[in-house]
Amino acid sequence: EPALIFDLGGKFDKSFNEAAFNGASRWADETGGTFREIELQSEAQREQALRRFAEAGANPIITMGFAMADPLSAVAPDYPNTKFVVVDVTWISGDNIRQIGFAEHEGSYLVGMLAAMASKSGTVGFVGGMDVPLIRHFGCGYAQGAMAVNPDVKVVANMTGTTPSAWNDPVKGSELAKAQISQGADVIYAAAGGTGVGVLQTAADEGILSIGVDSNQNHLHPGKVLTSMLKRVDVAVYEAMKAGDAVETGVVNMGLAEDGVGYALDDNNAALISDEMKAKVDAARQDIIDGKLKVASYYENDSCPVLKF
Amino acid sequence: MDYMTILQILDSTVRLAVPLLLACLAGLYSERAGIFDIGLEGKMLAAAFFSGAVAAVSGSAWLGLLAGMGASLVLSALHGLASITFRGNQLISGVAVNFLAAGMTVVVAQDWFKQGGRTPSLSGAARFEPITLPGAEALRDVPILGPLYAELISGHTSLVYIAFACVPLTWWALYRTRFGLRLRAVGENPAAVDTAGVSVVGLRYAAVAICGVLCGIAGAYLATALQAGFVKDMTAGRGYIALAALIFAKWRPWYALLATLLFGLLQAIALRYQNIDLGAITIPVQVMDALPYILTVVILAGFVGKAIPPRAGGEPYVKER
Amino acid sequence: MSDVAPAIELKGISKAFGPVQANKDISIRVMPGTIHGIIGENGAGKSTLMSILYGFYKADKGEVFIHGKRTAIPDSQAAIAAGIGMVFQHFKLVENFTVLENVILGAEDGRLLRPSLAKARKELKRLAEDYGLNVDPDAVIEEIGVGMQQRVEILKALYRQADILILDEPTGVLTPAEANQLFRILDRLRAEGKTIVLITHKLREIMEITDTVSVMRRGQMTATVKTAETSPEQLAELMVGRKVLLRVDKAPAKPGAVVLDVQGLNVTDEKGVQRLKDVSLSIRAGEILGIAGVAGNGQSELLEVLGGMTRATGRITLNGEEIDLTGRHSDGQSRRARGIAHVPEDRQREGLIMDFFAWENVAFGYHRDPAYRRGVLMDNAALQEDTARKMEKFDVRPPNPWLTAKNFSGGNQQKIVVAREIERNPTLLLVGQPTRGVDIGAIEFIHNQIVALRDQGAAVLLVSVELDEILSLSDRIAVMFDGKIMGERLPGQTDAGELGLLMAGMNGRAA
Amino acid sequence: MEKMPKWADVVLIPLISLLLAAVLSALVILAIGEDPWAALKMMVQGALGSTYGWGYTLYYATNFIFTGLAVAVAFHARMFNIGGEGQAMLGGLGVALVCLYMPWPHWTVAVIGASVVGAAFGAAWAALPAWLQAKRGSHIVITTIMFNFIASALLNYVLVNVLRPKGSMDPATAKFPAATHLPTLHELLLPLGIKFSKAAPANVSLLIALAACVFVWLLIWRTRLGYEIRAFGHSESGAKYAGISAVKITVVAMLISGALAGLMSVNTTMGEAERLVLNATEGAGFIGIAVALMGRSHPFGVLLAAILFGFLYQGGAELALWTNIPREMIVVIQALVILFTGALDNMVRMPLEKLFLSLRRKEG
Ligand SMILES: Nc1ncnc2c1ncn2[C@@H]1O[C@H](COP(=O)(O)OP(=O)(O)OP(=O)(O)O)[C@@H](O)[C@H]1O
Ligand SMILES: Nc1ncnc2c1ncn2[C@@H]1O[C@H](COP(=O)(O)OP(=O)(O)OP(=O)(O)O)[C@@H](O)[C@H]1O
Ligand SMILES: [Mg+2]
Ligand SMILES: [Mg+2]
Repeated sequence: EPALIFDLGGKFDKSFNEAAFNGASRWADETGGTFREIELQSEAQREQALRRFAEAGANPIITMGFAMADPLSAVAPDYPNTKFVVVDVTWISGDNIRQIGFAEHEGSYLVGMLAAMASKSGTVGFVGGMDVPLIRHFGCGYAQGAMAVNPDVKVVANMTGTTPSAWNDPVKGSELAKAQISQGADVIYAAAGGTGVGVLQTAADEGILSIGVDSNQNHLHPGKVLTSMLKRVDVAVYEAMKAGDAVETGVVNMGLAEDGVGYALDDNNAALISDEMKAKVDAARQDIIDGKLKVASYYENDSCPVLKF
Repeated sequence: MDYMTILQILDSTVRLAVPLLLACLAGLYSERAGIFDIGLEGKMLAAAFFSGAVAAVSGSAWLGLLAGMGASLVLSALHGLASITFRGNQLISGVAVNFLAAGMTVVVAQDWFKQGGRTPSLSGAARFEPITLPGAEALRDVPILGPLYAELISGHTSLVYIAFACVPLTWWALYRTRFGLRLRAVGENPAAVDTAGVSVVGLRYAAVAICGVLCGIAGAYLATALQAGFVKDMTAGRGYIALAALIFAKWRPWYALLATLLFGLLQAIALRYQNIDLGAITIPVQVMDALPYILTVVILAGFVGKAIPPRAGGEPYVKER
Repeated sequence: MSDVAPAIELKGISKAFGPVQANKDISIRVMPGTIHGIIGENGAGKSTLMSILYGFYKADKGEVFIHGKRTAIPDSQAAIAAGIGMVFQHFKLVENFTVLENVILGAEDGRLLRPSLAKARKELKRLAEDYGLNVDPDAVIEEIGVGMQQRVEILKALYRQADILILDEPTGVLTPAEANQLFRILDRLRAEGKTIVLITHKLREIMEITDTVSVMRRGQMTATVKTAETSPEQLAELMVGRKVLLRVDKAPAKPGAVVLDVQGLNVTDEKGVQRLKDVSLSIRAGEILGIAGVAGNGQSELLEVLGGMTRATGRITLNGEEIDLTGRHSDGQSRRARGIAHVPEDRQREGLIMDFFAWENVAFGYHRDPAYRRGVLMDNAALQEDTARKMEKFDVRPPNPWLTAKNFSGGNQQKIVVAREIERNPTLLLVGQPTRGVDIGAIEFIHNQIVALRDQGAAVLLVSVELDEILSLSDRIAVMFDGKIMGERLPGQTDAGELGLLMAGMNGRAA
Repeated sequence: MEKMPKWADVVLIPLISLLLAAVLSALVILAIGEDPWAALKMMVQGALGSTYGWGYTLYYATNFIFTGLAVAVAFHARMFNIGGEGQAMLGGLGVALVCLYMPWPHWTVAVIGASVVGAAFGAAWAALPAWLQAKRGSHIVITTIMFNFIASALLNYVLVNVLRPKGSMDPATAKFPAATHLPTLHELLLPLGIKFSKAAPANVSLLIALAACVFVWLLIWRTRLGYEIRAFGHSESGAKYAGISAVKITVVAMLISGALAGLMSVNTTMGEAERLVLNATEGAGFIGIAVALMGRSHPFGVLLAAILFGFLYQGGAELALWTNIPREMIVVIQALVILFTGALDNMVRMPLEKLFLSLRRKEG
């Protein structure tokens, strides 16, 4: 029986925990299997959950988020017969760990291009949740994409706050969106968990476009959400569960090539994305896959070449 | 900074201030009657959820508002039971209300809607829509005043106007009516009210109930006017800020308006101007984020001086030891 | 027996507060148009009984008849409806309201305040004319004196058209002039046919104004007599259960060297009002200097400055050594270290921590005394022993160091404070209102202790609004008015009349 | 004379209140379609049924002891310190700096250094609100709320921009050097021949917490400073009479309070995470309010209340692990426990008092 450990945001964070849950649910629906799960409530529970599930014989144990790196490197060696899968971690060692990293900056690059192309004002916005490196990573890729289309584009980037409530404050998300709109933004990319709900809502109310994140959020406001930056955590989780205890270990990079990230195109936003836009983005995608185009990652030297945080 | 930007910041100020104002006035009634209430946060949260839930199910924002007020009233009644009838510790009771709301909203939301502690998205009549005041569009082109009217004064939801109307209404009720006289008296010296032949318990329950109603409106405003549905923990500490504003306002209605507008303004500015680039150094977003709080402390230390709470506040009225 | 029904008749009233039986099967009759006195020791249950009549407390048992009709009084509303008004021992006023607001509270007509206020303003004017009860209707309660506050309480009752008026220790806080004025008003009310119940510890007042008097002891009514047929001595004995000496018995003073010398003392309060104006005085060892004056004329400030609670300008020496008035050593603990003990005017707000045990209160102010210290900790065992001894000596009842201060009656609370201060054998004792609200048994005791301290050679500064107390205890009397010393007199060579004039700001001899 | 025997007051009433809270919680669990009895068994078994469970329960309790004591000390001086959260965050910063940048030979020395600096940082964060309250009358409730937000912004800035190791995704400091790692109860008890779970995070900080309880008890009830704090808390006018400086007591009490809150970080940051993370305090500062209130501001009461909350946390974690009961259910249970044992205890006390009085009357 596999187990799934959600990060502190909780499994319904409208973001990557939820994506993981969706992946697991899909697996359960398809196979009729069951899985254990826990939503962490405190830092101390990270190690606890790993050990308890391992002791209870769960295999594989899938965990979410970079904060699991430390506890996992401490726990994994104690349970050599258990396979662990960790999302958003790529730098730890351990024979029984499958580490999955997503190239969020590449996905963000694509939606940044779409944003700049859809923008009439030449100003696009980015709303992040709490100011942490991961969110800067998203914003940085986005800005690069927008600038690739229109070197003069203005990218307005804001963070919601510095407390955990920054992930769950749609009201502030709304206000940030309004503030960005008044600065000219007519496409806004929200990478802010529950706060993003407010951003998307306000964008729809004010008649501008928004971009969702992690899972496909196009359906939230059909015709008003330009696209969503997909981070296929659901696929990663689904595949890990499907592989069961035979899951391959090692570092797995989920980039554009692996369809680990991408942009969402469906009925809800078909009218918003012209063939020309699509062609341009797909070309860029291919270039990135082919290595002809390199999107700078914020992590490389803790700064973004085109955006100041 | 041009005029439109100023107007937009003020507009944002209004939206951010309204939930604070409602909660602050709610606290004002309760605390003026001698019942301290740190459960404003919880009541708002419960109201936000139930208004969102009922609006989603019924499709009517007004029914949602009623449900929100009802939920908030239930928590008020609980607080009243603990702190008035059973003369318990008002702070503990308030803390319990906050925990209860934080937990219950998500548990119930998950049980009802299975959307991860959220309500379904509201649209149409399930949401309070902005009202365009008469002549707003026609007057928009009048210099200075036109945009002021059209942008800042017009175009809010009815709850905003209700909230602002509550300020003079509260002032009037407090200082011009029998009820207000008794309410203020019971917060200062309940024995005086008791020996004057008026029920202390009745007055305090009334005050706590009004507090519930106002928190209910505040919560409904968050979930059905500003937003289109409930998200867990969506009050995000506004109840505590409202409490601070109440002390800041020295428990007076007009000052409450000023205090909450000030908080709203500081937040609006902080949200708009993140990462101010001063050439040599960039002011980090964290500084701007903390700015409203830093300024509050500065203002408090520099100008406001001592705030004296209602004298009987926080103490249960005990006749017989 | 007349066939008029009694205005008040209580039958078999009992009331317990938890384990305390405050009233036991009490019956009493008061005829209309009379003033009925109630006396009794602290904690005898007087206030409780009257509060039951006023519907503030609910009796466990018993019946109430008003003008012969059985009346249920579940709350004060019912009492007011039955024509009962009460002035409580501790006033029930809203401090930051105006007089007018306090008067109409609970008796407003209609939902809006404006008409009620206008009506009340007119009515107050009429009452002022009829009874001489003048108050400024727009004054805020916390800014007027206690005498005025009491008038407001009486006005509240009259405004509600009370025809039975209960007054619980009304003169405890009044000056003699104010008390006299109150009695004139009571006379007037009686003449109008109103019934009055008066609780007091002052036998002189009982003898002066009441028609009948009841005595309470330990929750029971022990006697009811016609005032004309009794004497203060007999009442005192009924009350305390033993013979009480109603005068202070003291030997003439043998003053020694000057202990306290005060020169040019000035104090200005937070609001900028000058409270003390160039006050100079001195006290010798073995001498009691009494300060007479109407409350609010600077006596409290004088005590506070000497006790280290208020900063001042001027010069004070103790046994020739200067005392720090503004610097680091101007606080109460430094004063105590130099042998100045202080019995404050308000025992409940200042002299005691009501939630502390008796033994903790016995260290209050002296808690940094090395005698109560063991290493870095306080020596609680020593403190408890010390307390038991002091309680024994000062006859504090019950003599239990582990009771909290609020569980003692007023008189016993005062004894704890007095014991604490006197037992330090101070060089200078400051005493403010030592017997306010204290029953006569305890008064006798406290007075004797003060005199005994004097006889050991201490200097005593006594502040009291009770002229009787000043006259009988002091060796010298200074009168204060408006922050100034109006003059000094010797007790044998003056009387209440002359002091009264000085207290009103008129120079007695010139007048 | 008391209305009730002491044991009834101290034992019976809390027990009945807890029972009521449990019954109500059971009803809620039932309403969402789960089995309350199984849930209770799981909580008790998971939190108290093994040294492993105890290890977690005590770990959480350690946090709550510190924050509870912090709130309690301020309460004795009649101040409501809502700032425990911010003070603990700053304490964490202090601990992190000390552990990262000072060469420690052995944990015994390191823990002393970290405690001192953590406490000092916490106290420093309480100092300004205290001073403003004492000198300017700025209400401590507002200023400490504000300081929580400011602390959070500060910590965020420091972790994202300053202390984060280069290239790390995690807004957290580097791992502390091995010499600063605190022994867990497992390591501490092994020499005594007691086998304690190896996995649980309870560590030597628990002993510091217990020492803090004793310290606070001595301070408040046995020292002259404590006497002054209590006197000031009960009556400001009385304190003035007794020559107790309001400014001094306000500031000193808040400094002690802040220091206690700061000490919490020794447990979380040095003991458990062994690095400073963004989310180090996890609301323990707020739980501290409930703990202090339920413990009636007495160190022993705080200890018991802290263990109760530790139990709820760990029991809740077990529920989250093995059932489908959402984690917010735990918050509901906590709320009910606070409500019944803290705010509604008179509901139980009043009838009990009557009962005991009538019993006594019958005897007497
Ligand atoms: N539009 C206004 N803006 C600001 N202040 C106003 C306004 N209208 C009236 N006021 C003033 O505000 C006062 C009423 O509000 P406030 O709450 O301050 O009452 P208060 O009487 O001063 O308080 P308290 O009950 O403590 O005595 C009125 O006395 C009035 O002078
Ligand atoms: N509200 C109360 N709760 C509990 N006990 C009370 C209460 N009020 C009075 N008592 C107790 O009842 C007894 C009678 O008190 P009461 O106030 O009636 O005495 P009193 O005769 O008015 O005394 P004093 O002369 O000091 O005013 C005392 O033992 C007192 O401690
Ligand atoms: Mg006013
Ligand atoms: Mg009395």
